[in-house]
Amino acid sequence: MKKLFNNPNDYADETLEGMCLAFPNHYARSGETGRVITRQGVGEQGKVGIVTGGGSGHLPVFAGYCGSGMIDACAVGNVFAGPSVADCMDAIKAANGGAGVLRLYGNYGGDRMNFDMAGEMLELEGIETTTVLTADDVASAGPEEAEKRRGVAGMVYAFKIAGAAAKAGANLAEVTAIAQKAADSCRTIGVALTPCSVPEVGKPTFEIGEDEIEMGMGIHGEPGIWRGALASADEIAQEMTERVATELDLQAGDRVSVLVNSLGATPHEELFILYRVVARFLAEQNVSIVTPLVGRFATSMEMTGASISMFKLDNELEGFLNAPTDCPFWSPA
Amino acid sequence: MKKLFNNPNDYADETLEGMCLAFPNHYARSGETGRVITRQGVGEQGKVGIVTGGGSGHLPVFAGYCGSGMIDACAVGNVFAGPSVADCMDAIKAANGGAGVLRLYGNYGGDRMNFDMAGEMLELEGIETTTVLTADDVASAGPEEAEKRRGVAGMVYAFKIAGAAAKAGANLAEVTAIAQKAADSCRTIGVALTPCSVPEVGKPTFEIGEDEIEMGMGIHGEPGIWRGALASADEIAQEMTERVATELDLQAGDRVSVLVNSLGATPHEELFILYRVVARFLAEQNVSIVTPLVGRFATSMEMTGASISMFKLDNELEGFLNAPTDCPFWSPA
Amino acid sequence: MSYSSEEVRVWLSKCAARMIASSAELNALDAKLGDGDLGATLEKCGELMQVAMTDHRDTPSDHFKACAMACSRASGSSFGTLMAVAFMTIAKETVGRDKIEACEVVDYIDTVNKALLSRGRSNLGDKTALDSLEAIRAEIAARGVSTNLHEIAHQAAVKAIKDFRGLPNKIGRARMFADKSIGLEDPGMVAVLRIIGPALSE
Amino acid sequence: MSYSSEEVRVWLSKCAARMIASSAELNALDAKLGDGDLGATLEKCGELMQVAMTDHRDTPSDHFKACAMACSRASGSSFGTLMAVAFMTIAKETVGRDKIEACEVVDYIDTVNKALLSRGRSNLGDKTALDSLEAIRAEIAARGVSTNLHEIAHQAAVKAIKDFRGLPNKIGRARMFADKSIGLEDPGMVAVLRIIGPALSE
Ligand SMILES: Nc1ncnc2c1ncn2[C@@H]1O[C@H](COP(=O)(O)OP(=O)(O)O)[C@@H](O)[C@H]1O
Ligand SMILES: Nc1ncnc2c1ncn2[C@@H]1O[C@H](COP(=O)(O)OP(=O)(O)O)[C@@H](O)[C@H]1O
Ligand SMILES: [Mg+2]
Ligand SMILES: [Mg+2]
Ligand SMILES: [Mg+2]
Ligand SMILES: [Mg+2]
Repeated sequence: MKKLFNNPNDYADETLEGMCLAFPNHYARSGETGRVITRQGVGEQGKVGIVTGGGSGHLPVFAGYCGSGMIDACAVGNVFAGPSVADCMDAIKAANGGAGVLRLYGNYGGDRMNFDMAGEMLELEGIETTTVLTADDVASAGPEEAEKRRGVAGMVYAFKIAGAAAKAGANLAEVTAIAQKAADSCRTIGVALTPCSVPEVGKPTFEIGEDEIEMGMGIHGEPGIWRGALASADEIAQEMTERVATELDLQAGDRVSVLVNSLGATPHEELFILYRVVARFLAEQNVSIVTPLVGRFATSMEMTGASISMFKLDNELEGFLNAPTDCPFWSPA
Repeated sequence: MKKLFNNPNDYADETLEGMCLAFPNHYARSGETGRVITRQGVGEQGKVGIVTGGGSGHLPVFAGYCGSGMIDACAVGNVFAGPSVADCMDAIKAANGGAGVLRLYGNYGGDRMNFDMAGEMLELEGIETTTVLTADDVASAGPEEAEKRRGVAGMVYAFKIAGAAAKAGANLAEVTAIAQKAADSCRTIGVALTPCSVPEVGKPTFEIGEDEIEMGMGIHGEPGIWRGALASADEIAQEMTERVATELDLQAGDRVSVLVNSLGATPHEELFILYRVVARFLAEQNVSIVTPLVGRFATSMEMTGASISMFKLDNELEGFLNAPTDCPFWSPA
Repeated sequence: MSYSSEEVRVWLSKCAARMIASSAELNALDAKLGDGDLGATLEKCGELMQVAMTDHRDTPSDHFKACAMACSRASGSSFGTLMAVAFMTIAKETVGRDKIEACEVVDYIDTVNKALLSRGRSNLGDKTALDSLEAIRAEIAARGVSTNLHEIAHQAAVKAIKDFRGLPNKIGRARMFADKSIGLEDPGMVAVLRIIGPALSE
Repeated sequence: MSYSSEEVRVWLSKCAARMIASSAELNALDAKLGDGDLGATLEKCGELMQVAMTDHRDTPSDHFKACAMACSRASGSSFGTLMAVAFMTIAKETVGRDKIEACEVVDYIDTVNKALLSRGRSNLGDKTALDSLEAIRAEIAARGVSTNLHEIAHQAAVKAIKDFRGLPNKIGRARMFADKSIGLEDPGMVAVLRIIGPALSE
């Protein structure tokens, strides 16, 4: 494991410390443990709050997406581990401006358990909460079991849409509904080439042959659809594009945003090589691409690989997608 | 070599193709070979043009920094290879708006030879050109031989400053002078943990032991100052910070921008861990950090490692650093 | 037979000590099928519980609630949350009473397990800590409450691990490696056994 | 003795063919000390030069200029640029004349080499292609212009490689590995020999 850190147990905390030192006008640590990140101006009275949370090791997901017009507060776990119930509670409390709080996070059993319990405990304190789970990873279960799917890179669309809606003054039911629409409008698939190492564990999260890739692998190394020989970028991108597009039932004239995301080590050069294939595929179907995102949005530290997401837009979603935000990580590339 | 590409010889071209497909409102391919990237609105009459160039494999450097208020045109070589003389000429011609063109690029022998020759040939056509070389890598030669130093991540400051000055209406001499001031005000050092592979070559650019790092290695794997055991992030960052700061002769009350840059695979988490050390060091000296940049600004594809740059500001530089630009890659994180 | 608030406090304190002591073993077990943090989670829960159990409180419910809070702070991993839910559930069940009756234990376990199944969206038979709890409940129910409650629980927990070893994990991280999990002990089931502590004869 | 525009065209065409033919060998040599692209660079230069040399032009200068353009398009690597500079320099030197005198060759090589030293910011003795050029110039100057100009150049290029093998590279990528370069042939020096072509006796 060749990584730059100090004590493995401090990896998550020192990451947050540095992030808040670098961007003190955007992020602050809060909560009893310092494991809650809040945006500048969090807890605005009358605005619906949005919280998310999950493990460390996926920056900008999750904490990086705190910002005006994005997430209000984020509960942060250790690398690839969920946040504690207490941190989830602290995040919800911080985000609360009296208009209720949406819990918006990826569909992972542990996170769900913790956010659910945190929400229940806070309902006793009179904070109204709702939940939207992102579950965009088409490789993690069939469409008939879509509720079992994991949330991966596509969650950033839900963050952006819900955050913009809340900023625009929507109430809790409205923010929840549009967040759910955003979650439902997005599909993603990933491909992994090499693993990363969790500092506390000290060895790679999975083993894979020198010429092998795994199609559909999850951002913590969860098993995918197939393992096989490394093929050309165009072949890989073609399969990914088709798997993602099929489920969105795209029609000529539709508008989508495309997210080509690096899992970490895969460079921008290669994301652009993949992007060509997606662009060509959609152009052939007369589907237009709006606001593409190409870069590192949801990573697994130094994992090599990429994911492709499509986000089907309507006027409402497109408006919120392009609404301004001051999040340091919200950039198209 | 586990990378996502097709024919190795198409790596650079397909990268540019994808980049221009993804951001057609920002980038266009031009020149006889398509190896020149221009920004939207390039060749604006009366504005001083700024060109850069260098090898592929360093995104966002070089082509990614085309944009209004940044670079006008960029000549792109193969991975880790310089652009051809003809492409340099095409870039200069594209950037020319009649007010002269600044050639602003990293101090590498081959690139210098090609840009010099391109400039000479175009002077016959009546295009006035000047040159500023960035040479911020303190590891590549001693301060007494500063003109031999390589240009690394710090060049993005020079791009930003010169681009903002040209946009503000400065003439060629003024743009050249402030670009030189920017180049002179910046120092960088890198550390490498693992190599990357050039697609055309197919094997890692250098060999390094499983627990070894190389302090001061260049972005193409050029030899650094020492090789030794991987130490803690804080120790490594402390040495890097000291090496960089020493040369800038910082005084209490000074203002600097800090760039903590990933060479590719090193994740944002670890950049923030490094950032803590730089922030602490500068705080102790009563030097304040303005507009920090933490992310991937000058990479070597999937190389693991990071660089730390400091950019000493005065009012003029700070104003230009914070001037608006529409470059998709210009983002603080 | 009944347990006073003080007896409950001492018992919880001992559980906490056992949680800390079994850390290495449980990390190793969890590393085979999950993320290898179960021991660390129990250790953190145990430490916070020990601190919480230095205070004397009026009712067993107050102690359980303090343990729930401790576990909800300890970790984001599943087992910590399951413990927090368990303690919170029993705290609610026993609220306002100054002692707990031994004959109610079977019902408490049942209520706790139902809460955990619902919170974790799992089923009995998924090969989790909850199968151990259910085995303990069933054994006590069958043999009746007696002074050797601890022995009965211990034997049931041992037997549950044996009964489930040959089955696949159906929930949690281990589900990802369902095939690999056949023949391995579920780390959470072993955790239950360790929390109970060794048989008196051991 | 003099060379007509047509003779120059045919000679440049043959040089181009030899550049293409030596691609693999030069890539391999450059891989030891540099980035392994010298052969690819010469191949691309050769291909573009061959295309350019299918046109008949009035003066040698026009042909040299076309080769300069071809090489400036071929590659961003050093050798392509050095060739472009060399051709452009000689094109300027000979502009407006319909033939080149053999007795002027020594001066042309000198002028070209000075231009290359200045463009590449290198020195004689740095162990580069320019040391080969200088050796050729010196040998022709010493032995006088004769019909066996090609033989003289060939022998000088062979000897230069031998003379410099034991010295370190002092410029270009190979400078990074100065120690390693001792005992190895400089790829650019070998390229010069290949462009000249085999001795008539070979
Ligand atoms: N959804 C669930 N329902 C019931 N028990 C579960 C559930 N998930 C995990 N467990 C139990 O918890 C144990 C693992 O705990 P822990 O290591 O804390 O989980 P993780 O690190 O995967 O979040 C498993 O062996 C299993 O007994
Ligand atoms: N600055 C220079 N001056 C003179 N000759 C040079 C210079 N740099 C390189 N060379 C010559 O060019 C050869 C390498 O050419 P090439 O492979 O095209 O360079 P690179 O790929 O490093 O840009 C060297 O062997 C040397 O003979
Ligand atoms: Mg675990
Ligand atoms: Mg865990
Ligand atoms: Mg070379
Ligand atoms: Mg080269």
